[in-house]
Amino acid sequence: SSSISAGEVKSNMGVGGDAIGFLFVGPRDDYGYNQAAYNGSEAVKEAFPFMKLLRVENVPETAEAERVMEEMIRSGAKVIFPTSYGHLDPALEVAKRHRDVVFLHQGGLKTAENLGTYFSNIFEVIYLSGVAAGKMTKTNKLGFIASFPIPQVLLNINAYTLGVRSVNPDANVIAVFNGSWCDPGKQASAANTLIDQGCDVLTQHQDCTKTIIETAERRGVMSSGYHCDALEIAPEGWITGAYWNWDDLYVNMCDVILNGEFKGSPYDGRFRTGIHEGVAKLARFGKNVPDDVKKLVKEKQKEILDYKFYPFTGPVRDQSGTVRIEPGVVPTVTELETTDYLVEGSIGNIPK
Amino acid sequence: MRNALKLNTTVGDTVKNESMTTPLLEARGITIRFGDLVANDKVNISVKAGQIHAILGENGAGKSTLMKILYGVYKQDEGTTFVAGEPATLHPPARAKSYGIGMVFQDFRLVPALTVLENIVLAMPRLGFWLNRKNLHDQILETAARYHIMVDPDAYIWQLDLGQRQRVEIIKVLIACDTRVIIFDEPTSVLTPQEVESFLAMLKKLRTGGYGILLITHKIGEVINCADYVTVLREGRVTYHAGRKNGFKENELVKQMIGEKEISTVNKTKGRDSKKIVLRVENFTVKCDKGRKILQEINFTLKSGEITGIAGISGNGQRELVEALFGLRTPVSGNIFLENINLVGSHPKKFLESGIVYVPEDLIDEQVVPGLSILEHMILGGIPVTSKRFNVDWRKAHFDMVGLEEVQRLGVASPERRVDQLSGGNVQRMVLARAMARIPKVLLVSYPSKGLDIFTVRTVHGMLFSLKEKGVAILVISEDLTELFSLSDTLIVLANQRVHGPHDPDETHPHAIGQIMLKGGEE
Amino acid sequence: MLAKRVFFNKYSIGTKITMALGICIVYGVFLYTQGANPFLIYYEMFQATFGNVYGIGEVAIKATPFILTALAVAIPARVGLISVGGEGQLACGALSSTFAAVYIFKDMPSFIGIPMLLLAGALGGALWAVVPGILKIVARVNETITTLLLNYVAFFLVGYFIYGILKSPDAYGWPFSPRFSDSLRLPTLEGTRIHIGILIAVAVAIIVWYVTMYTHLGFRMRVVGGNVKAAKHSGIIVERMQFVTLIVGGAVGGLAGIIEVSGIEGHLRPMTGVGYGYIGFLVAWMAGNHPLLIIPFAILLAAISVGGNALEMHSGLNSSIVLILMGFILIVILAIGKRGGK
Amino acid sequence: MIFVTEVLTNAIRAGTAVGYVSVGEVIGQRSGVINLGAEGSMLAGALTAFALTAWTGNPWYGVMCGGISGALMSLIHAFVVITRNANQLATGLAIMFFGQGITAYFGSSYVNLQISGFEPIALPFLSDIPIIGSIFFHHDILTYLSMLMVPLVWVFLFSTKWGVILRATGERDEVVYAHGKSPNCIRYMAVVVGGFFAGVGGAQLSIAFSHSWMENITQGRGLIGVILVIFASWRPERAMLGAYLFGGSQALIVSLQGRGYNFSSFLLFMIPYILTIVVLVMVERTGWNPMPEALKKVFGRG
Ligand SMILES: Nc1ncnc2c1ncn2[C@@H]1O[C@H](COP(=O)(O)OP(=O)(O)OP(=O)(O)O)[C@@H](O)[C@H]1O
Ligand SMILES: Nc1ncnc2c1ncn2[C@@H]1O[C@H](COP(=O)(O)OP(=O)(O)OP(=O)(O)O)[C@@H](O)[C@H]1O
Ligand SMILES: [Mg+2]
Ligand SMILES: [Mg+2]
Repeated sequence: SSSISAGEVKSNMGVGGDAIGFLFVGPRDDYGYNQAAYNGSEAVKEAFPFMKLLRVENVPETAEAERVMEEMIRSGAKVIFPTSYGHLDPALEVAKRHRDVVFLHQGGLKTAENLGTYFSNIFEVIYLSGVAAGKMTKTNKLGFIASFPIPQVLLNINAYTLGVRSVNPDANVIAVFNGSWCDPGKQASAANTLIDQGCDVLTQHQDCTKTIIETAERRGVMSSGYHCDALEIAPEGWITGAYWNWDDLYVNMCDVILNGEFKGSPYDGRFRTGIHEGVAKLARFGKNVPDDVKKLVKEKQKEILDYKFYPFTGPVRDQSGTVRIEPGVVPTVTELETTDYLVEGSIGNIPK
Repeated sequence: MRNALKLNTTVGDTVKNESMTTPLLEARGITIRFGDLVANDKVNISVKAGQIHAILGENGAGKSTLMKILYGVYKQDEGTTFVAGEPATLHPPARAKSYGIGMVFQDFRLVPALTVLENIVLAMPRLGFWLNRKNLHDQILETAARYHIMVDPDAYIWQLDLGQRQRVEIIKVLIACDTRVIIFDEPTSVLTPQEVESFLAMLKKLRTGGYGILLITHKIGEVINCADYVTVLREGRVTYHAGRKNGFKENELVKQMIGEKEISTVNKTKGRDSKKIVLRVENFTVKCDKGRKILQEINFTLKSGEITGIAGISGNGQRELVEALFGLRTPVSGNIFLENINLVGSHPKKFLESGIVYVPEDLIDEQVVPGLSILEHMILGGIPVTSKRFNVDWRKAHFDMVGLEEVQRLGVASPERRVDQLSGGNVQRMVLARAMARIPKVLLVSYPSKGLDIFTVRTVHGMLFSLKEKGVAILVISEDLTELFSLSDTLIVLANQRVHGPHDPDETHPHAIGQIMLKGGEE
Repeated sequence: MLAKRVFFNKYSIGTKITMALGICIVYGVFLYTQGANPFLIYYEMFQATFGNVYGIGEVAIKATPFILTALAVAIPARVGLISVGGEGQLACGALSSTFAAVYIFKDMPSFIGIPMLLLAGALGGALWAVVPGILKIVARVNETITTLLLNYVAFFLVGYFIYGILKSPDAYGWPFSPRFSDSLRLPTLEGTRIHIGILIAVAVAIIVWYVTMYTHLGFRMRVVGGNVKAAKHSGIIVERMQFVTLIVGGAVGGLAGIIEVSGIEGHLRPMTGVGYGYIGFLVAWMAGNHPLLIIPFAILLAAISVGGNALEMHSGLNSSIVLILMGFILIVILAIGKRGGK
Repeated sequence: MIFVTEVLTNAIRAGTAVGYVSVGEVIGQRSGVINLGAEGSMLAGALTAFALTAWTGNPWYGVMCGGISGALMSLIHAFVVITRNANQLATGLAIMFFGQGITAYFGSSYVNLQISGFEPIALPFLSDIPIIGSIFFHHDILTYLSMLMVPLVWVFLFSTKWGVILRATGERDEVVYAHGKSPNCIRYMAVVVGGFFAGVGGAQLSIAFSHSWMENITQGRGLIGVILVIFASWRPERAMLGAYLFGGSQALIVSLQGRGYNFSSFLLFMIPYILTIVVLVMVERTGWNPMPEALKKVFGRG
């Protein structure tokens, strides 16, 4: 009889709550990663006006997150979105205790019965923005301000570098890790240093993005974006960038779960989407980007959309020249999301 | 009233042209009480331009209190102060300063981290926003040169020794605008004999410069050397008044200070004859906190069953000596042998375990732990501790304490009371009872009767005698000669970095000892 | 003695209640002006903290490191030393015990492994405290400053190892240490996250309280704390006492680290326990460094941060609303609890 | 740009905000009050300056009001610590938390605003000097002001009467009292001025350096500023130098990485703290501890 009741729980997974929970690792208005996720949650709010939205910002990537999720469950949530990588382990713990609650983790690789992960292959778009940047650079030095040497970040640096190199084999991407997710002071500092070193295009993988783009603009160099379309803040130097639009995906996932169809849906395992579903988007082009560059990028984009091209198809070499992805091989999600090297063409070391 | 008359007559005695001028500063009928204690009782005093007025008196006679009233630190309970003949309120000090009164405190009011110049700036009332260092520098050197005072305006106070610091204080007073009267509180007690001489020379210069000077001192030699006038205070009252014209007689002054007190030797018992040397101090050199050698190459011994008294004006190394004898201060050189074991370099713990017990002078600062009760204090190096489950067996300790003969005889307050709320006298009783209860081999006592009433003093003395009977070697430090004479079997005097003596109190007159104390080494 | 000066003893129950009510009202009005319903929020905060077993458990596990880091401050404070080192000691305790768990005790059964880990954590914290201890005794450098500075050094040290040799091979490149094996995790109470850490913390508090209040050693510590000169005069070797208390304090701080990792996190991350040391310092000072009073104050601050999630969730306001509440309460308590001493 | 120029230029850029806090804190600590709440003051300054600049379009209003809000924040510290006699370290921490909360709360609507803050100005002639010119004379006006401020504070502390009184207050307040001045009043002023400086430091960070507001934008720079004072032995010029050292270690990390050197940024970040300890040990060895007496009481008597 116990197996039957377990089956019942499974089928009702995520149903019956009157709230949906969202956890953000940073503030909701960081002009970056968290803001994108927050905007997605706003879309959920609109789509499901009868559900209460429980949102907590600045949830540290420690077991503290477990408590936040428990509190959400206590307050009636049966669907929870832990949106930061470090929330995965706590979510798995809570998921063990609450089999009737569905967890949708953004970016994780580990899953559970009632915990699925989703992410967007934004590196495809970053590759495109790298193509544009590779065309635009005059000094052949591009600065990449990264936070910590974690796989998602390394992946994006690599995608950008591959994009740059695909059109400009002489260019180098200088990657620096500044050891924080959102410290405008450090960002300004790193941006200035890179510009002083001769970089004429800056991009970043940080949680908040505005400072770097603005600094680049003020110092008269170009910038590629990540997380947000920032054409407005850099009318002169903006090239293009990659940004998130989680709205439809979030709403769709909630829809599926609230209909009791989580099990068996694409979302109950590792769901990866990207440019095709419109979660990862290419931003507008800046006004100084010439038409031939725009055209080139559009063409590449079309190739990707038509599944004719995949940025990480081998051969991919790392900085030392070692082949990391064999020629012709298309890496798996796990392989990509455990990247621990920088590709040829990027300068900089993974700090220990 | 009688005092006032007396003052008038003395004014008549002074030099003619001086008598015409009104005093720069005058106080009439000053009375101040601290609780029950009348620190100043209808005191009259005055000082004129070009006059050095010395004030003598025993410890606690009320000299400093009187001066603090004149400088506006305290407000008198009764009496009036006059500046240049006009009634004037002097409190607070800022007001006194504006009347041209300056004071050089015994514990200097200087900021060690600042330079001499900056310290002087602090005291200057009228000064613009900017510090014109060059100007001030010149001004200081000029003032200093006028009175032959050597100072380096750019030196930091912490680099200076006490004598130099005093000079800074003096310049501070001199340089402040319109200073007419300068009060010195025991200025020479921190000075070396050479420094004293130049200090006195400077005083005379100041006198010539038209300043009125009030000088507190314990050293009669200085009074005779330079004072125009002398006032003796005893127990808050003016007991004596004389001008230079009448001549100062040394013996008379000493007598006036100490009073006609009989030196009672009634209780004194002769120690045992078979006196064994317990503690031997050899070639002992000790530095004071400021790094100056305060005792040099001294030698003496303590014998069991004998009380050795140490006389001397405070600040002549008494404190440093006993601290070194208890391991709190490491001597520069020399040895302490306790029954042939050299204790130099050991921790006080070792001294305590070897049987030396120390009763320091400043009990509040050095013995009282805030918040702890009498009983808790009693086991601190006092009554032996028995343990019960990791803890002190407090019930037994309580029982032991209440049962102690010393505790009963001294009337120590009840064991539960917090020591930081006791009066000084009661703290003293507790500390003494604790020290005696240990029955040590050597007992070092500083100022054993400080703050005690007559009856308790007798009791304490009696107990010291009975400890002596038990064979304890006792070292007593006191400035009170009466007490030393009544206690000691042998007397030594600390003065001028040396030990003088031993003297046999039965064969020496207190005045002779007083002379050694007062005059330092010049025997 | 210190405890007697704490405002808890100085103010009557009535005053304390008035104070608490005052804080609630002022903050409630603030919430109201920000468009939230204070009654609902207070209700939810209560529900989230003391409303059910889980909530109580959360408060308890949150209070655990606060208690221990506060004790890490309170123990040296007994002998008159002001340490701000809980933060670094926690980090080093966590670090050393993680090393131990990963390299040495990996396959040990719980009954040996856990005590050994606790020991390793305490040792790590103690070793971290040796530095200010030596600097204090030998070079006479003030312990407050050195402990504060070493907190930063410890933080970067943890980062250095977590991104370096301690990075787990199966963390997909993320800065996590390898997971502790299940036998090395502190046992928890079913249905909650309460682990035996809270018992350890309370036990340590009681031991510290007992030792400082009711043993000869504690008595001698109080003497040193009360008057160093008097302590020397009564034959206590003051320097040794100061050194040892600093180290014992460090060990307790280190215990907070291992308990946080083994009890809750399961592996070490760069942000494990960050900030707890400073909160511990505040707890210790609010409690007047009294080992037992530390417990209610730690629980108060733990309840604020646990209830803070509910506050944020149900008010819909910015997360910083919680920090405002905490800062406000701390300032009021510090301002009202007038105590001598700087 | 050559390596040295690059690192030094960016050291000044990144260090200036901390320098303001640190020099302000020199004033406060010289009076005998340590204010860990400088972090809160800095945040208040950063937010207020950003908001005012966004509203008025004039960054100078931002600087003024930023300084004032920093001063107000430190006034709380002054009250709790001086009038209520609470523990300085604990109070400072509490104020830090409070400041973080209140600025994050009221600042959330400003995060995405764009402002026209201060831009770098190349000083005529001076900026053309090789190396020196590019290191020192391509900065924003608040950076120049901070360079000017150091000698001003130095002159105030060491060449004015009030500077002497301030220092004396931190050493022996009874002496100051004896000369007819109120030590508490002086302390209040010093703490508030220190808070003002911290506020301006925050303003420099938000409207001159990063042109951004973000919750907790200071990321502990205020605390570092306070600690640097100890490193600097309570001297303004050394405090500024310490701030540049701190900024320099940050710049160095980027510069080295940009050139492809492999090293641990974690170890590099430790340098300022370890250096401070080394300085303290050396200072102790000289036998004269420059810490103001009043602070020694805060740091315990043991
Ligand atoms: N502020 C005070 N409160 C209470 N009693 C005081 C105070 N100041 C002084 N006394 C007491 O008043 C008496 C006179 O003290 P005063 O300092 O004037 O003596 P003195 O003549 O200066 O002695 P000495 O030679 O030791 O300097 C002493 O008994 C002292 O204990
Ligand atoms: N408030 C007080 N209550 C009780 N005793 C006090 C008080 N203030 C001072 N005393 C005692 O009075 C005595 C003299 O104090 P005072 O401050 O007048 O020193 P002083 O006269 O300046 O020093 P000196 O002896 O060097 O002249 C000291 O023994 C001191 O302990
Ligand atoms: Mg006196
Ligand atoms: Mg006197």
